[in-house]
Amino acid sequence: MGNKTIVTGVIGADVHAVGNRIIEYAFTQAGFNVVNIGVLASQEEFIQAAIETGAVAILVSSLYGHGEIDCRGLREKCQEAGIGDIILYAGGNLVVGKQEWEPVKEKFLKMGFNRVYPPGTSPDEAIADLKRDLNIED
Amino acid sequence: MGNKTIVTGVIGADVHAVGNRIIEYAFTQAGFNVVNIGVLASQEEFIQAAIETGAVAILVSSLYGHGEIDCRGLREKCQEAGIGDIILYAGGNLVVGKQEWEPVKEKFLKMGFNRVYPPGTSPDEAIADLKRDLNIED
Amino acid sequence: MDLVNKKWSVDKLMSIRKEVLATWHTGKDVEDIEEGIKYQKSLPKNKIFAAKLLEAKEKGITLVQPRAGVALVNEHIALLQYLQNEGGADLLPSTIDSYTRQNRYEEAQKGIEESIKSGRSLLNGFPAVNHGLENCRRVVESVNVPVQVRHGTPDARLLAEITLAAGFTDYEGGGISYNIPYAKNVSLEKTIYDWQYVDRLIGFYYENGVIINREPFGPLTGTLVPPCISHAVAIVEAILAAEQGVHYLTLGYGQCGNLIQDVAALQTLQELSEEYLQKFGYENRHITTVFHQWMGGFPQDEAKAFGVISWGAATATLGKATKVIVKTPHEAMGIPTKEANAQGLKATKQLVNMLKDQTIPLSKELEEEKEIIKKETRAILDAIFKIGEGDFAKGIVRGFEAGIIDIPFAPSRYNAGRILPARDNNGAIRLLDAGDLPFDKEILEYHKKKIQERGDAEGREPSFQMVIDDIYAIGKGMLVGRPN
Amino acid sequence: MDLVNKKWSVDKLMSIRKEVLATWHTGKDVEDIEEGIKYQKSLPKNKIFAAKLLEAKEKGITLVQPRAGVALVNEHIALLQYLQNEGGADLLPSTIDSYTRQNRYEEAQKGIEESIKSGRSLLNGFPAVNHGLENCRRVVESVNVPVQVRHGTPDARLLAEITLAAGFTDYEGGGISYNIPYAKNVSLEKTIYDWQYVDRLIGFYYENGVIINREPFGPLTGTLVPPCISHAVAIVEAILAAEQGVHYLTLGYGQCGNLIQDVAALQTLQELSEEYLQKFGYENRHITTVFHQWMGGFPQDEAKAFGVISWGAATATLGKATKVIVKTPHEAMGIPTKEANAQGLKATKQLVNMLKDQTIPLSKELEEEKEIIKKETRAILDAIFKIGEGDFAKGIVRGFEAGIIDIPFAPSRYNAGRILPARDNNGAIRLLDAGDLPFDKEILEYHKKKIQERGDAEGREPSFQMVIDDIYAIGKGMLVGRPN
Repeated sequence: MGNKTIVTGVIGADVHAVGNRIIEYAFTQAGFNVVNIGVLASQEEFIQAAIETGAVAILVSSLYGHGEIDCRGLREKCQEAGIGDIILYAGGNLVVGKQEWEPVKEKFLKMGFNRVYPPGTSPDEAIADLKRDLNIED
Repeated sequence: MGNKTIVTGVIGADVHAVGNRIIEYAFTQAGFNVVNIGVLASQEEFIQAAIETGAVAILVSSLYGHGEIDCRGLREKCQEAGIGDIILYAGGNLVVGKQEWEPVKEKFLKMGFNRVYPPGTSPDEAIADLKRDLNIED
Repeated sequence: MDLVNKKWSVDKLMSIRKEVLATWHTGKDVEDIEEGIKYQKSLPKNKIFAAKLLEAKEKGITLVQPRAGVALVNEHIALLQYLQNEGGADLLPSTIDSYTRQNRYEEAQKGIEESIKSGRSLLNGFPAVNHGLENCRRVVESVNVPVQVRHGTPDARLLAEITLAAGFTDYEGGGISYNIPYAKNVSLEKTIYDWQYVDRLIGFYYENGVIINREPFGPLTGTLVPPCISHAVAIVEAILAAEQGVHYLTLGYGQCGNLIQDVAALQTLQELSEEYLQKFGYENRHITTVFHQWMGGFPQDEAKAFGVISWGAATATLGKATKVIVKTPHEAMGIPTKEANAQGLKATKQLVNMLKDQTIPLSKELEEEKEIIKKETRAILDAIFKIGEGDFAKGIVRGFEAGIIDIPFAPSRYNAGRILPARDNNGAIRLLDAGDLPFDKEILEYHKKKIQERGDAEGREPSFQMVIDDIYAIGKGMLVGRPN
Repeated sequence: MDLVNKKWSVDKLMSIRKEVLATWHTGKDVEDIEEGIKYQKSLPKNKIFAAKLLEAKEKGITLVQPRAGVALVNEHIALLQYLQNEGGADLLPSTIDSYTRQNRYEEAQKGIEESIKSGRSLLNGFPAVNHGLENCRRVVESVNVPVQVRHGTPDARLLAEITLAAGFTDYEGGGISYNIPYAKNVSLEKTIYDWQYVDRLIGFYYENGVIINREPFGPLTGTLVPPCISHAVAIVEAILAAEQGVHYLTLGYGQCGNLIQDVAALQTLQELSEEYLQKFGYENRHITTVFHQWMGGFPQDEAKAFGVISWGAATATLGKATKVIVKTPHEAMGIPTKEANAQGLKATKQLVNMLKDQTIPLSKELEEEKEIIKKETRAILDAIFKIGEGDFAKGIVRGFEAGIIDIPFAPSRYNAGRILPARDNNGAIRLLDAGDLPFDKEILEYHKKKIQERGDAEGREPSFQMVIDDIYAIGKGMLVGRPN
């Protein structure tokens, strides 16, 4: 049984706390050690928390539509900070207004995220994916 | 105290009975002898009822917007039937759709109606007018 | 004719049937009644109105149904598909045009031809008789939910023959509810007799394994109708239908606007109808209810109209109506566009979904309201039974003559028109003048007290002015017409 | 700072006042507080918020109020006039932009300049501080109804100084309700202290004959907030305000969606707040209530949005809220056009008028709901009082630390975030996990039973999945998130 510490938070100038609480609760219930840095979190705060706690994954939420701008460069900053291989997930209302999902997903994968989730995804799905990515058995 | 018999009805292919019942009740309460020929009434039915009962006034209602067509020629028909001097009132939604009231009123006065009432008029107003036109004291 | 509430023989049905089918040329396509029965039996369960209604009743949910009909078949199908797919209608109608309602098929034909020429519907509904069997079947086959015939036809026999053979599984109307509020000079004997035909036809289908649901028209004149009046008419029509072999009935009620009275009315409609059908020996009958959103005048403004529609949707759901008939934000302007029709459905559906887990709990006030509606309705029904010497068909004809059943503001000269309804201080509909309704002193005192309470609150003596004010109130967005 | 719930001296107010007015240049225009008082006294009665609210409360009617604010003065005035004349708003707001809420007046200034250049509002509200005294007076003078400041500002002292001197007669917010749901790192001591200033300022106006109404922000995070939580916060803020001399208060509650719970919440909010103000010696206080239409996610579809708006309007009216804050059919899309804003008002007004003569009668269920809300709220308030050693200011700070008051889904790190709300089988909000709320066994058992009922109905064990389902349910038009 490996390291199950993960960092989660809502990036940028976003104060939407509901989904953030759901993620914290669901991942904790699933056996993860969740470091929740809450809303209004900067890229630097995510990385610092991951380094301090030795986390294996960062889960970024964005609900207010500016996720693309807020997430850009996160993988590169992780590399500079020496945690270039950390697992990065993103999910929520990542772009302004209604858009096709596939191009949005492609954009975030290219930005270096390992997985990307559309609005309305159940935390269960991300939990199952993370367990798979970390080779954790149920 | 003179003759207080009046004929009322809804002219044309109109089945709106609510206002018709209100008029019958209100004029009866006010001491008139109301001959109500109901909905779906033709010009001929109005005139025949007036002759048969020796009525002093005919009150024509129209709620479905075709009042102008339905009422045209009523005064002339009354003259032909020998009751050319009978008092004629008209009221209701007399024309299709929203229109300025004054031109509508002028049109009906020119057609030989003694008084014309817009939608939403209280029966009290017509009762007071009719008493005045018939020189009836309260 | 000697009108009695007695089940027709199949011979009588079949003998009159020949005359009925001969009244328009499309009648000959349905001559073989077995073929219609066979077609009905081939329908999948999702097209069977009664099945969907009973499932909803069991689940405690409320289904939504629009009104809709246009002149041409393809356009009518497109309209229904839109209301199903975009509006989310659980049940669909085919609203029939006015010419067909008057059996004026020649004029309906002209309407069809002119609609083809002009490229828009010149009829205010779907002329099912003229289109005939195969076209009607195309309508049924083009959607995934049950379809009902909604009309207003005093003599609806040929229409029933064609639409039932075509796979419509619900039929609105009745000998009272499609006469007194819709006609002036047609006798009740005639319309009740003609509706015995329709009910017997549905009974015949039932005996051959086909379930057609029947729905008496609940709201009547739609203007200040006290629940006891519409309940009495609905239950008499249910009894007349049940006698002819109808087993599945949806009884209707039009929103009055006071929540407690509306919920009490929906609950008592279910309870009383079951009680009376059982009492008179009609076993194994299945009753569901339909709530009609506000049938009175509507605001011109669409936002305000949405408010009225939504309140009807909420009341239907809280009162656990099996289905709700939906108005549209264009109600004040006439026939709605398909978009406006779907909007009414969507607003309604939103509330039906949001409120499906809630009811109005029993309170002293709700109990009192239910009790008074039951007392009044029983008084009327029992008096009708008595005056008919034990026959509801004779009783309802004599009852209207005597004014012991009396529909406010009805155009028919077969209606006494002596009762006067007005709202009480909470907006519930009471009687300012009970006319010749067979009410005991206690009931009459109750109404008097309720109207007096309002008079006291308004500082005026109860009078006909209140009735006038209540009718005018609606145009001002109010329920109770208060003096200024 | 040593935070205590004790009325500030005028000297303390005036000494801090100098610093506050110096934080932006428009502060100097209101230095002469007597001039502001004189201006307030010159206002006609129809501009006085408290007077209009108390009149409505006495008549038993519900007033309607929109949210609205744009960057420039003339455009803001045109917007308010439109909502007054076309929408029929009884009360008007000036919703303040996000920069002003963060006291970032430089950025608000840029927003104003760019809005002038681009010809459209680039701010999401009205930057009242930047526009200053005279411009704010132009707003008040351009309409015929009272105007309230609505915002979300943790440090709202300068905003209060300018808008009150300018004739706004109602002020929303509070040291708890504008902190915990809106901020992450701002301490409660700081915001409560800053709001003591605002309340003391209003107290000073009162001592000089001017009535300013105060409205704590009721809905908090707007997501599954149990009534006891928002009631406890509202009553603590009312006590803190009353201590500083505030005499007129409107306490708020955000629609949960279950009619009985919402009506019980509105009634108990009035009853409990009067009880606690009296108990702690605040005499001659006047409490009215505000009901917020659905604060959760809205349907994208406008017809469905009208359904949600209308249900909020109906609930507010049946629950006898003094006023209702109105949503718009554009809610899901962001800031509404003025037309959409007026549409929300019109739909709401239609129902407020139609239902004004009705209430929800007392039933066993309503009584039970009221009792449980009262028990829970008293338990929280009494524990706060105790942990504060008899001081509500100290108590609320320590209470949040200890989790004996805990707001679900709040972003602030000063909030424990240990409770988990979920809907019961009828859609009422209960607690799946009561965290450290100071509830006795009886209350805890009640919640457990209610959640278990739902679990039984859904055939699953109560779990966090229910919370998730309830939050997702709203997007599907449902209130209770059922498993498929």
